[in-house]
Amino acid sequence: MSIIKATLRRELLIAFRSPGDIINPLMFFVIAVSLFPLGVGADQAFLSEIAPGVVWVTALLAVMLSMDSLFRADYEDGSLEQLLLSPQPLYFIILAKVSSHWLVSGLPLVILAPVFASMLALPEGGMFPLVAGLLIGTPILTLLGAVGMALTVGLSRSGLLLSVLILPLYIPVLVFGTGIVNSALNSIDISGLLALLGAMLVLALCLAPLAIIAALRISVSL
Amino acid sequence: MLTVNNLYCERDERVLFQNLDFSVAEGEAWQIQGSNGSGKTTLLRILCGLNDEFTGEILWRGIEQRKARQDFNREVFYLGHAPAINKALTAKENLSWYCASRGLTNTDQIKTVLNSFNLYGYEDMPCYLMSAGQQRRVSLARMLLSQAMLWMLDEPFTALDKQGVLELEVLLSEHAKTGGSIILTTHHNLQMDYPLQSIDLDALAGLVAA
Amino acid sequence: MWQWFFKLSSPKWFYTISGQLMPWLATLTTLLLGVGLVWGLAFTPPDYQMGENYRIAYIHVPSAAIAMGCYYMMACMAAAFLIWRIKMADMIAKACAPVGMTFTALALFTGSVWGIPTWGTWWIWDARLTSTLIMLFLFIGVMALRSAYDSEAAGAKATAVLTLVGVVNVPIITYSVKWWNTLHQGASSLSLSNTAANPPQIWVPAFFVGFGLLGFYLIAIILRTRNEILMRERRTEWVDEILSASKSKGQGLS
Amino acid sequence: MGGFNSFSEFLAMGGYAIYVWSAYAFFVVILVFNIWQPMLARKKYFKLLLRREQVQQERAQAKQKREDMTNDSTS
Repeated sequence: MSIIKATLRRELLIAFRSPGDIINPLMFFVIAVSLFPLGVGADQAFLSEIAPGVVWVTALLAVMLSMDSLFRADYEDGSLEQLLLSPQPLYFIILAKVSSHWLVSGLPLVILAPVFASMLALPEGGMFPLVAGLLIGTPILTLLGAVGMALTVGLSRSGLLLSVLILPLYIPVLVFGTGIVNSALNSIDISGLLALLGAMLVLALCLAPLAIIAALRISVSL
Repeated sequence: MLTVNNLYCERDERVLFQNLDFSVAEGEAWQIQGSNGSGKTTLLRILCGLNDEFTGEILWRGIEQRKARQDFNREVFYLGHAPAINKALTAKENLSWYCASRGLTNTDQIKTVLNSFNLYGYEDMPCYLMSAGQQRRVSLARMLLSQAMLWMLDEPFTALDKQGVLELEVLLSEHAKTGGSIILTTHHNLQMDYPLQSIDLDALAGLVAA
Repeated sequence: MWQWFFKLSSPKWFYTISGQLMPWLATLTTLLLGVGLVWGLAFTPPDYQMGENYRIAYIHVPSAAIAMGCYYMMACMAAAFLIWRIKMADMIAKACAPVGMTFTALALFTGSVWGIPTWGTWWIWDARLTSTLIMLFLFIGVMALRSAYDSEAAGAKATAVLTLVGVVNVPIITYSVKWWNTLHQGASSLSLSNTAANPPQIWVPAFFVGFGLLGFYLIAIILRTRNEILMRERRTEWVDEILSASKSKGQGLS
Repeated sequence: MGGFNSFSEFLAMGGYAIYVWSAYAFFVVILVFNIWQPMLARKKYFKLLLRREQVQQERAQAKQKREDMTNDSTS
């Protein structure tokens, strides 16, 4: 459908014209991960033990922090109103918007994660499960974050509120994401867990856009 | 086309309007009048479906507006206070997404329409480099591209210079003459060669019963 | 059936009926709680494993269950509000959040106090305690969102959407925490250790406390909902009558 | 039935007194809070409405007085 293509094109163009929105969450991820060894010490054995958790938690926070650029500009310049008045199926427009946001904020994290995981001495065997988990998990985080962002975009003081709303909902993804890595390191089969995470992604893909649309309608009516 | 029955809306202990009935037919131009804060913008947003804090009935071609959402959105154009222009994008990029969002493939028209709004040469200019008046004209260009029957315009004359105001007035009467309809709010003294009907919100206001 | 449904959605009807129901509910709740607590605290034999400490479970288990139920109730109300635009449902949902939060806090507190002699520490990442903690976060989020909105109507709708998103997540969260707990081989869960091993004298009082607490929960919800009705319907004639009646009586609490 | 042989034994809770009683104390706090808070809110709300009515009456009276005075001066 042409509206999906057009929306992807528009969002990616905007993202590449204001690269700060792409780079800042990445920089946050990079710096926050580097803080951990400084805080807990450089003991390789200990670092390798906490590596999956550290990478996942910082990736999760980075995704959440990147959400602000998803609807903020559109809300402020009125594009959101025009979007909601579009005769095209909103579900797909929103899906395209969120997907393009993931492409510029989530995907770079997935690509960068192995570098930082190996800096934290994550054993070789944990690398694929980490990346696979992030690849399936970060879109869920983006979708849920988009719901929270849509709910708070109309409010003037929304930064911390977003984290209060969204972080509890991120818990299952975190649990299974790190669980996948730890299971693999204990040589437990992870295909079932990946499938579970995949099922959660499908559920989020089906339901989150509906919640986002409802939330945007509320925010625009303010 | 658009029929409003017994519309009622209140805000902050104040009735903005009550028992509001009117019907906009093809080829009619309506102006919503009222003092500042009388709810002109609220009424327009209710009519176009952005605000649902009201009671009463809004019918689009006989069907309730909420149920006829897709048809309604296709045939209605809404211009709000905000320009709905992304400043990082060029005029052409903004408008081509707009066309796609309305399911239109008339992208070759974008250039012609921009020219008719005196934006020749600005197609590929990022919008942050344009003046407020030029940005406004990009927003207004959507009006022609939308192929909508009913135009709902909230203060369309802001930020336009004298020439722009004149051109917009001509555009509005042309739209009405060719069977289109218009509902607008404005503080500007309209000089249109077309009969204008009006809704006075000040007369419909009141205090909420204690 | 539908008539009943629409009656229930009328604030006036709710206010009148709940006012009539209140004395009965209060009496029943006091009786149940009184009997259950005295029985449970004083007249049951000690647990064969945990000694007298298990008596905390009489209040911990029902409060945790009610907190969970409260979230589901809030979600049902949110759905009713979004789908049928029943304002009454939103008022009840609004009342649910603080009540549910206090019950969650109660479950958490009693759980961790129970844990001190059992685990040697007040907090342990036990599956049930952890999911109760997350439940607390969800309630806080719902309340924070509502209070962040200036507009009552918009805040109500936004909260309803968030509640529904949360309720889809609750089972997933519970399941994930349980799974996570087994992965990390956490401590045994907090409950009446083994109902079958204990004589009925131990768990019969639990029913009394449980139903008593349920009654109390309903009272707390009704009290808050009634306040909300008086505030939102203040311009209707019947509320005006109630208000002026209470004025003539001085400080009426009827 | 099991239970306790004396009241002091009941209070001691087999050495778990501090845990059991603090849990029940918090339980009572929560119960009281859930009743007391809405009651207080209701009282406050009624007071506020009463105050509003008083203000309205005072203002109406003041207005009346002013009008009377202007009427007196013109007549």
